[in-house]
Amino acid sequence: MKKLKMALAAFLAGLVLVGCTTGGATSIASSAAGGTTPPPASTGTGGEKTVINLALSENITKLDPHDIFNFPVFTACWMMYDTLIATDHEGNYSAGLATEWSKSEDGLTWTFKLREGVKFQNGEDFDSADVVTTFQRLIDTPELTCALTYWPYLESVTAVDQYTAEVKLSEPFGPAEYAFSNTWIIPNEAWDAEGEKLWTEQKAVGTGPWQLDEWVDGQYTHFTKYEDSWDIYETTLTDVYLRHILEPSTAINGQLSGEIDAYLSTGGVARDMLPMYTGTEDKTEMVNVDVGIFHYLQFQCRDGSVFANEKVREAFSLALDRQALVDYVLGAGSVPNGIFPEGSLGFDSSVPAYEYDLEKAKSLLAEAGYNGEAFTIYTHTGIPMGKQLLTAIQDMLTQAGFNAKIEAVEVSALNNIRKEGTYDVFLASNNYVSGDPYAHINQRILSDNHHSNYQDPAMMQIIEDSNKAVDTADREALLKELNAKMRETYAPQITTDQMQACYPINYGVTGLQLYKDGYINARYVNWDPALVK
Amino acid sequence: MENNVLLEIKDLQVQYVTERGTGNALNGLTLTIHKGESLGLVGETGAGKTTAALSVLNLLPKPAGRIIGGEILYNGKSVQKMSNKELMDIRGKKISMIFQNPLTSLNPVFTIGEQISMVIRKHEKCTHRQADEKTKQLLEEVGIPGSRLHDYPSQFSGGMRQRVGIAAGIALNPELLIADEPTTALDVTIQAQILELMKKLKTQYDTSLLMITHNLGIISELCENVAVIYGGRIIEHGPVKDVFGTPLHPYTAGLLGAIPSLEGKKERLHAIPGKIAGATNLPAGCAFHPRCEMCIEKCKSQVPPMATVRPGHNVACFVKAEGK
Amino acid sequence: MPNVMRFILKRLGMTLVILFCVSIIAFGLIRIAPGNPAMLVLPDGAPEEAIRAMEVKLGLDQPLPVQYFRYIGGVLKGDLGTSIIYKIPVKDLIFQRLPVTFQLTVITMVVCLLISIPLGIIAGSRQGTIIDFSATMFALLGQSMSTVWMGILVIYIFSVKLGWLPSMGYGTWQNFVLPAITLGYPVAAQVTRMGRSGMIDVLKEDYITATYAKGIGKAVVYTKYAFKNALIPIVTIVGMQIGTYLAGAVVVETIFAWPGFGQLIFQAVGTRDYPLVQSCLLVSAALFAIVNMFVDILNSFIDPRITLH
Amino acid sequence: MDKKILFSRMLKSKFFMVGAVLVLLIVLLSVFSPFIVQFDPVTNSLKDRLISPEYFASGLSGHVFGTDDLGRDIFSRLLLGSRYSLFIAAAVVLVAAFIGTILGAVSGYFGGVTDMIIMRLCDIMMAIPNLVLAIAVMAILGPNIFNLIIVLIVTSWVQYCKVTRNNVMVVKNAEFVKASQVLGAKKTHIMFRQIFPNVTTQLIILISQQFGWTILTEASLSFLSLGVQPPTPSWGNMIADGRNYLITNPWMVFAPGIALMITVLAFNFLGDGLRDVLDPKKI
Repeated sequence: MKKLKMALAAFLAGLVLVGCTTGGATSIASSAAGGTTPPPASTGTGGEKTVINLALSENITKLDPHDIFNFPVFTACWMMYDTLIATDHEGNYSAGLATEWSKSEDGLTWTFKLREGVKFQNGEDFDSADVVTTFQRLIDTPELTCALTYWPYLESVTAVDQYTAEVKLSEPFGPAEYAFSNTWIIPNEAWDAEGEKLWTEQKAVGTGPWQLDEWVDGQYTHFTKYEDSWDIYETTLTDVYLRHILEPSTAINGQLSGEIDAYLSTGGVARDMLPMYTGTEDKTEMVNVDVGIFHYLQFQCRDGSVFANEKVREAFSLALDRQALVDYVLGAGSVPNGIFPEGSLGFDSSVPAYEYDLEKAKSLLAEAGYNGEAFTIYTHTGIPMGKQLLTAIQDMLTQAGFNAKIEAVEVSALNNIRKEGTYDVFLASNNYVSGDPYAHINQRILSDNHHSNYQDPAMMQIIEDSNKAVDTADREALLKELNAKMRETYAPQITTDQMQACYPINYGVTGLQLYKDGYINARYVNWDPALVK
Repeated sequence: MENNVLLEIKDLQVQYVTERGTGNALNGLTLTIHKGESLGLVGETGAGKTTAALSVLNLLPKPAGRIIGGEILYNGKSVQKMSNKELMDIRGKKISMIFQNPLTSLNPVFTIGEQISMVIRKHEKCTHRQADEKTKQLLEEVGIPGSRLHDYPSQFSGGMRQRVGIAAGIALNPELLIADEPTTALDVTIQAQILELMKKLKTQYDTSLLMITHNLGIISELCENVAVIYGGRIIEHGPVKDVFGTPLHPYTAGLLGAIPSLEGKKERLHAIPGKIAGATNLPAGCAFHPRCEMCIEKCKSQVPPMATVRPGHNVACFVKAEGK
Repeated sequence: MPNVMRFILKRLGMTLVILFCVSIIAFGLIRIAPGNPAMLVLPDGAPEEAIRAMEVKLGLDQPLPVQYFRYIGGVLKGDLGTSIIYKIPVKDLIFQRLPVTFQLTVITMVVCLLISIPLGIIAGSRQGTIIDFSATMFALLGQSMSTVWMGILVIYIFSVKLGWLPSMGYGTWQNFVLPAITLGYPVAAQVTRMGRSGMIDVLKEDYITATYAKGIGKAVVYTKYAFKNALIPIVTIVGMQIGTYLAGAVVVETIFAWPGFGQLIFQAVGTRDYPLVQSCLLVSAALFAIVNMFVDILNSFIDPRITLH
Repeated sequence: MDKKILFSRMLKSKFFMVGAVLVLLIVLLSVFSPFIVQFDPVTNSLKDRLISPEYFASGLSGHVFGTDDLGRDIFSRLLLGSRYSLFIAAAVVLVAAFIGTILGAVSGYFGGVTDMIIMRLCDIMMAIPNLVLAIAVMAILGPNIFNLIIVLIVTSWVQYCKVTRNNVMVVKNAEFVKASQVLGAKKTHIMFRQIFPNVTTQLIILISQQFGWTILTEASLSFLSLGVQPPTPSWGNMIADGRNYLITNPWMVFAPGIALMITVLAFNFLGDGLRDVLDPKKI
């Protein structure tokens, strides 16, 4: 028996050893290993609320403000960083770290007068050197998401004086203000000293009112108040937790039990889940926002493909009862009238919504000589409501006489399929940051990076023109033209819906900016006990 | 003699219920063991020897085996009616048992020392160390170095393991030692060693012995009296020299005839014709009658009672009892 | 005990060979999978030149053998690579996730063994009684419960209907309860069954009759003399399960939003984060091997007939 | 073994009887499901979504368990799902048992290098946790039923291999086999006529237990979107789809969950029963 005990002790000691060695490796590890990080109570002991918990529906993988953008990274960046130009995400721009800015006649040179007396969270002063560092990084590292998405023509950046900076472009660039409003400024001294360690070792600092305390992968991102921020505001809050909770029911249960103050799911909470909130009407408010998140279908238009024929594409579009998709699958939202959702640049209210006409679809199909050729509609598992939409769409298509199969694959697999152009149709979702469709139409239609093989020189010319249209009104007109063209040809994409997001937010939580492009800015989050019912 | 009866088995009936049917392992076994007596119980495989031994300690395998009639009295007290506590106090201390197969009767995951000392610790107030000391002595006594106390059964040969079994059996100097075929599973040479050991111990300890075996040689070496069992019943009982010298029951005679003798005249070996009576299909009347050369009509329907043929020598046979 | 040391060394040697094979399998598997990590670190719809440039940066343009030997060379030096997606060392990611899963596994195992071993032993020693029947039903039901269904059911009962326990997250002891129940019930069921049938078998043995014949009472026989024998298969199965859970609790971690190792592997496979997938599979195989080695050592202490070789 | 005893044991074993009857019932139900279902389990009618269950108020022509989020009849999907779940399990178990047994028999019978290679292969397979391996392989092959079957076979043949090998090793050294060898019987004869019948008992028990395991693993993979793809119903993806409706329409989860549980329970009963029935040690 003694030996058994010894053996058991040895076994347990072994286990503990494994646990310990895994425990103390890094700073992020130790906090996870300790297991002593309960979600802080939302209400402080003194009755005054100091900690706020906001649930987000996606993980972040790192906090580099110039790389990898998904919704939560934006939310996290807004907490701590600033851009030169601020935006309300509806096409209006205002002063950020730059108090004034101007562009040259040709639209190639942008000059910024910088805000003075701003301090980074590491104590560093903000000046033109930081602007140079930021844009130089984008020039030097063109594969960064920020550079790829917003800065095709970035040429140089110079410091004119301590508080004046100049950014030069190689081509006229219509959406320049939009691009500036999405480029966060990083501190030059810290960058020189730490480089990539700023993000890999969680040393990121910005100028915003909240500073990063800790990001625990898969769990939360914790911010504490930065009192010396130029943008400080009055609040009792001292800590903000962005909690990354992938399972909707999990997050909702968390809110019901008081662990979560607001559930800011990307695209809002699925309508079918809202009954879970029954009985909490006096505690939680359902905030509905018409967000510019939309689903679209892209056709394979290569010669020989079923969808090379415009009539088949039209029949496909006519067969979709989009109202039913909105009402029954999504539960809310609206039927779109093209590729630009309401609220985004290029939206044309004079264009009627997509039509639904089953009979017409059938006759068009017959005209087109479609003989039940089978095709597959792909989507990937990360598309919100993607599987449900496809299942419903498949059925609608069957009624019109299409022979559609559906497949939801991993995002990697879909990437491959799109790269090879081996799809017939795929369903994806998108949104336009700040309501500007620049990235979408350039990457997916003009560059055809998803290989639809749709060729229409006139359509492509419109896009190229719009890129160079420095005047916003001109751009808008061109985008409307593009929309009309796409509506006419049903190529290469049609949209199915525009989502209405529902964010359950507890009474008392204020200051959340729920943008129309689907992003959420919690930089000015606040707590007003007077609003609690 | 009457007042120093140690163990008395009266008309014991034991039944086994299995899916192949119900078997009567014991059908009215009656047996008496006196203090200091060493009794041999002899019979073929399946005659009910082990069942009898287990019944004495109330250790029949449950729920298959159960006593359906008769009585076992230890020092005049019914074993069946004893409480669990009383039974536990008797087992190992007053009556102990040596099992047939030393390969299966020692727990493979405990040291041999533990398996001996557990009986000491159970019945005597002593520390682990004292128990270990005593265990060492016992091991030495049965011919195993005391230093092997901490070894496991798998590290011993069959004969050595049986020595361990014996050591555990005699550990507390019991009043009655039941040895259930202690040598059957062993090689012939080892058998002799074990027998020597038992002989030595028997003279050293003043213990009553119930030696169960099918080996008549062992009985003639170790026992004063012998009982022959057949079909779950004693058919002949008496002093070893009487029973072996002038066997009365045809079965006993047959058994003896089946043993080749080195010293005796070269005669033909007699085999008993037919198969042993099984517990599930016990013949009516005398269980031996289908194999018996002297069978008369009465034997087929009536169970022959035990009859004393000469002092101390009893037999259950119509023919032999009348023939007297 | 030199015997044990020799065994450990030998076993570690064998583990290394297996790990080597696992590394090749992991390397090959994830590269056969359609998809390209370079595309996932770039914005959706990035131009092909950018993708190609990223491939060069990540070393994915190199021939496969070169990539493999680069990777394995790093592993031998203790460098598990850098995650393509997270851009931080894989080691840090694993060390961050593993303790989370580790806690859940250990707590689950301890609780479930505390329940299931006594239950199995009692059931086995009282064959045919109502306790036995209940324990058997408990066990059969547990082995029939899909983790998926079980997880959702306990959430429904304890979080939604009763509101007693949180249904998600990680941190306080309450967070452990539901995942532990979900994860532990099937194992508890299995252990109960093994304990029961082991006990039934052991109690039929001659040596148990011999123990009774020494005057030892039932209680001691069950809890000591027969127990140790019945324990051997349980230790083996528990070891297997610990090894499996350390890496494979993906479903439970998904249902309960538990930021563990299983989720990490699942995500890594999904994003084709080659170094992360490779190293996660290696680490889980290594853990499995180590746990099983402990189990074998433990079993050799329980049962001297088992020789370590 | 004596057929009569076998039969009487079957009748006496409650587990066996309950398991056999349930399994039979489930198989029959799924085979004849086309005659039972009243609704198209795949086509949706969005206007009829989330109808609450009518149970059997209007017999089978009502929505017995209601409809799901896309207006499909849950009961119909349940029955159709049973066909997929059972078919997958049956295919996986039979093929895996076939492969595993052959490899195990070869390994156990020939020993030596063959044995070493096969056993190392098993070690490697066992070193990677099943579900993780399945996830990785599913990512490569892409999710569909055929690939799902392959993945489950890949992860489960090892068990059969090990069991067969161990049994063959024991039987190989049995006297009756030695005797045949001495008498000059062919290796194939010894293998299939002498050794194989003696390991079937273990195999039958293992197969019936693995059946349950396969159904459960299929459910887990489908839950993770790596199994059966929509709109084809399987119990796993029905549970996955339904979990967000736990409060509004619990039957979306309960129906497949309970069906899954009962089915696996039935197979576990059968497995336990078979073990009792076929146990040679039992008196």
